Amino acid sequence: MPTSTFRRRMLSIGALAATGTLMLSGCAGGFDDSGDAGSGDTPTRIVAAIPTDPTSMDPIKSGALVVLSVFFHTFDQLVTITADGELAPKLATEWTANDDLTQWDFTLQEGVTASNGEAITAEDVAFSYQTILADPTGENFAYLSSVASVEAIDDLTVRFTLKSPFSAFPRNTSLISIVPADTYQEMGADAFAQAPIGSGPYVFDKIQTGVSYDLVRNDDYWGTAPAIESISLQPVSSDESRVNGVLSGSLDVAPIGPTQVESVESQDSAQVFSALSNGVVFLGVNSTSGVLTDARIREAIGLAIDKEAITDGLLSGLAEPASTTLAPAVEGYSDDVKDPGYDPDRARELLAEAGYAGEPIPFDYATDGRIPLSADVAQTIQASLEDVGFTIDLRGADQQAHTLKVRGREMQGIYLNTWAPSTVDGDLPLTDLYEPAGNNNYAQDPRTTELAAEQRGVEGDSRLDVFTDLLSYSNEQGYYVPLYVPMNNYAADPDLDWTPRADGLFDFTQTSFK
Amino acid sequence: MSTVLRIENLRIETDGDTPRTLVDGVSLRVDRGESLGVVGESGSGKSLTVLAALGLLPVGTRVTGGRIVLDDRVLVDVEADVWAGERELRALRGRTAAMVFQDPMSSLDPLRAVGAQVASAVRVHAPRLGRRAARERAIELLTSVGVRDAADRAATRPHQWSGGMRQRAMIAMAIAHDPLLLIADEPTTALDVTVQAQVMDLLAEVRERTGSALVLITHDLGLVAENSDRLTVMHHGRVVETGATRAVLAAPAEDYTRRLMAAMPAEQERATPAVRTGEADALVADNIVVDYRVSGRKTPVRAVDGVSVRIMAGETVAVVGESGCGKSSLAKAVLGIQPASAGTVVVGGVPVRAELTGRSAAQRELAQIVFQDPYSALDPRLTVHELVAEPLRIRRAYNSAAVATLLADVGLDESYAKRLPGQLSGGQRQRVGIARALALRPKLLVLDEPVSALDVSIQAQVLTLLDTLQREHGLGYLFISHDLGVVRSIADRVIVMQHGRVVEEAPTAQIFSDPQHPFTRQLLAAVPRLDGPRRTARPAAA
Amino acid sequence: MTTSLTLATAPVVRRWRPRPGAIVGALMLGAVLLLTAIVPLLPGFDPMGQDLRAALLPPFADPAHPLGTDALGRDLLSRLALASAVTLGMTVLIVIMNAVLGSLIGILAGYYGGRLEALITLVSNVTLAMPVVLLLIAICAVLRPSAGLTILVLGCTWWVGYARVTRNIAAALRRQDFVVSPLTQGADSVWVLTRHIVPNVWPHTLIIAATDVATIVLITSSLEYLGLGVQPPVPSWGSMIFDGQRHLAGDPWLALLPGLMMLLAVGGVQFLSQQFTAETRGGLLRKGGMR
Amino acid sequence: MLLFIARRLALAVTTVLAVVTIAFVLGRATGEPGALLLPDNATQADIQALNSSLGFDRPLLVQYLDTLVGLVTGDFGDSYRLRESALGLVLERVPATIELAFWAFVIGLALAVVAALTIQLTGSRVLRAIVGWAGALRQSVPDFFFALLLVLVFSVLLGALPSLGRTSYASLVLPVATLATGQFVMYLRLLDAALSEQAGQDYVRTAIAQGQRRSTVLFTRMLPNAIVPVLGMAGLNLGGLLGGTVVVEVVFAWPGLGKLLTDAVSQRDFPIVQAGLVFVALAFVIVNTAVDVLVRRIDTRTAAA
Repeated sequence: MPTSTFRRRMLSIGALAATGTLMLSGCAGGFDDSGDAGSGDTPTRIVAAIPTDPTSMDPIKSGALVVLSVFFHTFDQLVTITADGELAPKLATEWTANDDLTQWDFTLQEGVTASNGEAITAEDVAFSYQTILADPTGENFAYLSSVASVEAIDDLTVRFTLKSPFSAFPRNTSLISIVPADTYQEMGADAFAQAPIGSGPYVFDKIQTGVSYDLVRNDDYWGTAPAIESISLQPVSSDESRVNGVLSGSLDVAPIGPTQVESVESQDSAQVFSALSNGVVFLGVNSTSGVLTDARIREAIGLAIDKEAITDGLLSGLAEPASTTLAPAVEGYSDDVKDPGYDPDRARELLAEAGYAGEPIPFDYATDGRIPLSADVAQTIQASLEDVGFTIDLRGADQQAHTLKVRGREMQGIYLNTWAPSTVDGDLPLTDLYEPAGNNNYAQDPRTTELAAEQRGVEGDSRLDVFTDLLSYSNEQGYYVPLYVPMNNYAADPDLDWTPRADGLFDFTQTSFK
Repeated sequence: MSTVLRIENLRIETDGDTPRTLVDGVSLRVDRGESLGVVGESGSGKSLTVLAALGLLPVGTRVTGGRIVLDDRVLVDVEADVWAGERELRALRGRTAAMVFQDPMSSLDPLRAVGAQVASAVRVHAPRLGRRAARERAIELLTSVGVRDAADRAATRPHQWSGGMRQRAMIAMAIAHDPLLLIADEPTTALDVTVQAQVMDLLAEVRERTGSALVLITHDLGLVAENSDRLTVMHHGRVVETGATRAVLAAPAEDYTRRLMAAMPAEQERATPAVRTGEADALVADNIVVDYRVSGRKTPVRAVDGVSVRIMAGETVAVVGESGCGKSSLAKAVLGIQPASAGTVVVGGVPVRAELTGRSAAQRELAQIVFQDPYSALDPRLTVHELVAEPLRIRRAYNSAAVATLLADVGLDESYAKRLPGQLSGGQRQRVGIARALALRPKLLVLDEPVSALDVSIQAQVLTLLDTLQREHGLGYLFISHDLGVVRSIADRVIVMQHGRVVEEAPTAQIFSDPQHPFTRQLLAAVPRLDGPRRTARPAAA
Repeated sequence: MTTSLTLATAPVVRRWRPRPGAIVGALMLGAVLLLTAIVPLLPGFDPMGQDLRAALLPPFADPAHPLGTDALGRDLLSRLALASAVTLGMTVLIVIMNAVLGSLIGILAGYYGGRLEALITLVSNVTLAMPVVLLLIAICAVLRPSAGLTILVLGCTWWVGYARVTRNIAAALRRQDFVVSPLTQGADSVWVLTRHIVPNVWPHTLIIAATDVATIVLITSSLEYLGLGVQPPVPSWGSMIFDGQRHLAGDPWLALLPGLMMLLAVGGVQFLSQQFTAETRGGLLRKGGMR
Repeated sequence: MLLFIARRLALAVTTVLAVVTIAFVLGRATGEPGALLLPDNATQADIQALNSSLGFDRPLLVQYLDTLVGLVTGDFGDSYRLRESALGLVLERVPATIELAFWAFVIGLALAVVAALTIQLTGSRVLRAIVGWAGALRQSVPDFFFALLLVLVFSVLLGALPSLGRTSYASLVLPVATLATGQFVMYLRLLDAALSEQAGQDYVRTAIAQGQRRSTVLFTRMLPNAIVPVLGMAGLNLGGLLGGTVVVEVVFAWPGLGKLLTDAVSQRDFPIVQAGLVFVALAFVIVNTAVDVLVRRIDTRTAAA
């Protein structure tokens, strides 16, 4: 779309708005432009939009993903996962496991201090983990469900003893931030949340809950100093507002929806970053209720959906069709896992075979929240399914109500859901999708349980083989219908030199302006 | 030179594509210091004519012909295309000519202290006068019109003033700048007769001081007779007759003037009473007490304090008194609308409960009421036929022939049956109200000021009708009125009430010929009469 | 409010003479209603049929889709017609519910007064003090958002305006002689309420309802923004504008066309309602001198 | 006056109590929040543990009484999600919302007064028509879309104003403009009708007959009389205004109470919901009482009645 056309349209919209409203003319002048340090030399401040309000700034208590966009900057984790999904050292320089993968030793970087000068040693690491493990109601507890105990062996060595073998354990430690133990205890959790202190490359400058989280560079940082001097992370919940924020210069980088990519690309005032995410959007299937107990009908659902039409048409090519419940970026993904493909005629045959007589199948989805364009996607799927003869009862709800329903395992038919492992490892989704306690696991198939446990005890290619077996089996049984792997899209300042992460979180330590 | 206001050939029409002529070819003149009465029934154009003189015509009407000259200034000359501007008019209003309007409540700003309003009337033409000085002058003015404790009362707002006091305040504002001309548009219509007399006395008195001329617009010939030097009679937007008041009233040249005079209640009692003996009394009300509970006050207000009334079949008993004396409360207590807190009521020989809800439908039928305000007494949405049919429908005794008979009884023919109240004159509405009241064949008719909202000529017709109906049906009338003239012509007996008590009760003739109580005498003296005493205000200069 | 004032402004008695604004309003509203009525009769009417390969067609490009298609390739003209029917239907239902409920409450409070009135004051205060949006979110969280729920919640909470006005009028009417007189003739309160109070109150209710239409359309479309209201795939103006604004840069008609429908309907009703509201008299404040 | 205050107080208390009770009932009906607070791979046991540590396993009556105690003591507990004092979080957001609502109200009302007075003073039918059309046009555009158009024009196209956040006075302009235009239309209608009614009153004729200027009559007589009912409406409108800021807060990423509360409701963060609703109800009651007192001061007739 040529820019001139866009401008002309904008002008006509402007004219409409100007005639249609009582513009407060004269209000436009006289404000100071302090909101954005944009002019002059190469900017050294980034204003980034995060889509939801972060929770508490106490990393012991807080485990919601969005908060990690803050914690990655202000705290150290033992390891980090790079933008391309690889495991890399951070506070820990190396880590080793015993033979049965139940005991992991992490060796720490020497000479690390928190911004208040307190040295960060194995004791601090042990303290952080022990505090989390002591409170089963904490948000981070679930990430450490495999851990039996943590102890500091010496100043620079921490030992994790696990309840059972776990090959991907180090990835889970990328989510846990280390706090300076003495400071944390002195201040108490509540005060610490108000003025958190960590050993990361940035320190907290100002916290305005729900408004902005301002960070400045930690000049005493033990590692490589980042280029950006200050970061402001601001929650902006509306897609359109984030796009307009970048276009108008209020924001430097912001996640945007797939429909907005094209129009932002045509602008000189912004660039677009798109990267395949670590998540898969899939249909959950309650294979234990109603007509869906029949495997043929479950198979027909998969066959009826034209994934490419969704990814290429609806999502403007900003997604790839998925054939498994793991995204390509995620450890455990394999090209060998196939899905039956798109074959509406075969779906109709299967329905006829199964004697489906139009029993309505409830289809739940969340109207907002995690999946961009979820309503459109759900409507498309509904139309495709009805096309082959299904009767679909489409039910929208807000994200939280939807989540509660998923958690309560209350879905009657099929439902739209997504899983994006923040560890970028296949293990995290397995519990939820294939193990008995899993929220999405309606099948309770002992075979999937067995395979999910088996991969934890093996490493490398043999682990990958187990994954392949499990995911292929899941597809055969039609327990889930993988739909597509969405891209994370961002609008950004045209001069920003940045690589987005697969998990959609922000880490600006490697970022700069051109 | 000595003429203050001269109106020549004035024509006023409504706006719009098809203008209606409201005032046509009216000429009148007011000389310095004199008092001109402008008389006419509603719709005669008397108010419009005088309002036009100050450019105060209501929206939707305009001057389309003639000339208006005020104090030698030509305000309008349609032919010469002279039109006074706003600024010019403003300079004249309140200074050369000032107005006193009919309803002193709505004519005052409800939110501002009365004193402040008077002060602002002072300052408008004396801008250099300071606030304090204007305030002092306002208090001075209020005192001069007989407001006691003016300094204290000035700070209170209009709703805390009585009607008469408000009208005094209006007059105080009008005389703030000693105007050459005072225009009083029905200045006493909303007031009790005794207050009316006081206000007219006051007007005469201030004119004595200021030398102002007066235009008195009214429908009351008696008022004009007592208060004007010259008289202009208007009818249907035209001047019918003009001349010296005494001369015109003594020998009216025009038919219309004669009719107006004839319609005034005769100053004599009715000749043949209609009382029927041998039938049950229409009403026996004994020792009636009515209390009103007022929010914010612990003790209720006693409106009626032990009043007894007995009305025979075919008898008319009038209850007279000033507003607030309890006469309406008495009527409501008889009907049960405002239950009596003590006392007994027997209607048509049947004892009934105090409150309306305690009375059976049959008991309620015995006493019916005709309301004062013919506008609020009829549901504006219903046709005349439906209105009269309603009481019958309530009784499930509806038939259209009965309705037609009732309408015929009150002198309305078939053609009225389909009309809405909005399409009826005041007198016609009151006839409908009477027909409704008669529909259930009551023994007692409570007539709550039934004619006070009507023009005199209509009043007479309605009173005649009431008389006829009484003779026909043997009805007992409880006639509530403040108008002694009307009472004299219809009542057999008169009860005078003051402060919730009966001060005098006697046959009509006796009340008028030999009033006992001072209050009764005061009431009688205040009634304006054609041959009443003249209030003159000839300034020395004239 | 004095009694005479209330009745003087009663709209029923006035002679019917269309004002220019009202005619324009009727035309605007008529256009929307016509579209809503006619389009479903056309052969190409299919508001639900998707064709992702024919998505986002501009207007007038394809004779099969005269106004183009949306992001799912659905015919925009058909969806506009359906959305109009849905939105107007919802709005009318909500307005009727509120008008009936509010007038009933107001009339009873005004007629009977006393404790009933105090209770109603409390209920309306609670209604006003509790933002409708929050209430709706909470209820939707329990019961799933749906058009019916929106109608129910808005229909039961937006009546305070009606209640206030009708209470005043009913209280004024209560003192009117024509309301008292049937009582003296043996009628009961039901008679008076149904024959005299209600018929004299409802024209006022109608006027509030006319101005309320705009408010309700706006509120429901704001609710669509928060995902509370008509649920996909059924369209409403609000949801079409909301969906369309994502394509404002490239395909602005997606938001502008439903916006236009809304403007025509809301504006139409407003201008039409001016027919019933009292003509401004200007009193003596009009400009100028004698002329 | 004492009776008036006592009645007002009783009404205020019952109103707040009723609001809290409704919120409590709805809150408990929406389900327990534990599952929303824990990450995706938390187990049912984890969720149960969290819910019971939040007190959801106690009898409903106990929970309700606890809520009431919290209401009296002003301690609504900690937000489940943010793990901070709920009242603190609410109070932190209050200034932003009040700022928005206050300016929207003041500017909307002020412009409406100016426009209504101008219409009356000039008697211009054209002006009234223009304002009427503009009002209808504004009312045909949902707030979220109107806000978007403002952003497109003033932020993206002209780059004159910030499109989001609450960083400077400039960032107030667009959200306030969105709300104020809506308020303006509403108040203009009310005021115009009220002034037109006053114009026909006798006291206006009296003042004109005294030679007062039309403008004086309009400003000092008609306006006070006309504004009384409008003020009453404005007070009642407050609840709507506070609730109506939600959409604007979302579009402009304005850190206000509306957004906090809507999020809290859907996230089942009941301490915040309770604290927020009590605040809104109190604000409503206080403002309306203030309006009533003001109206009684202006118009002593209502006090007598």
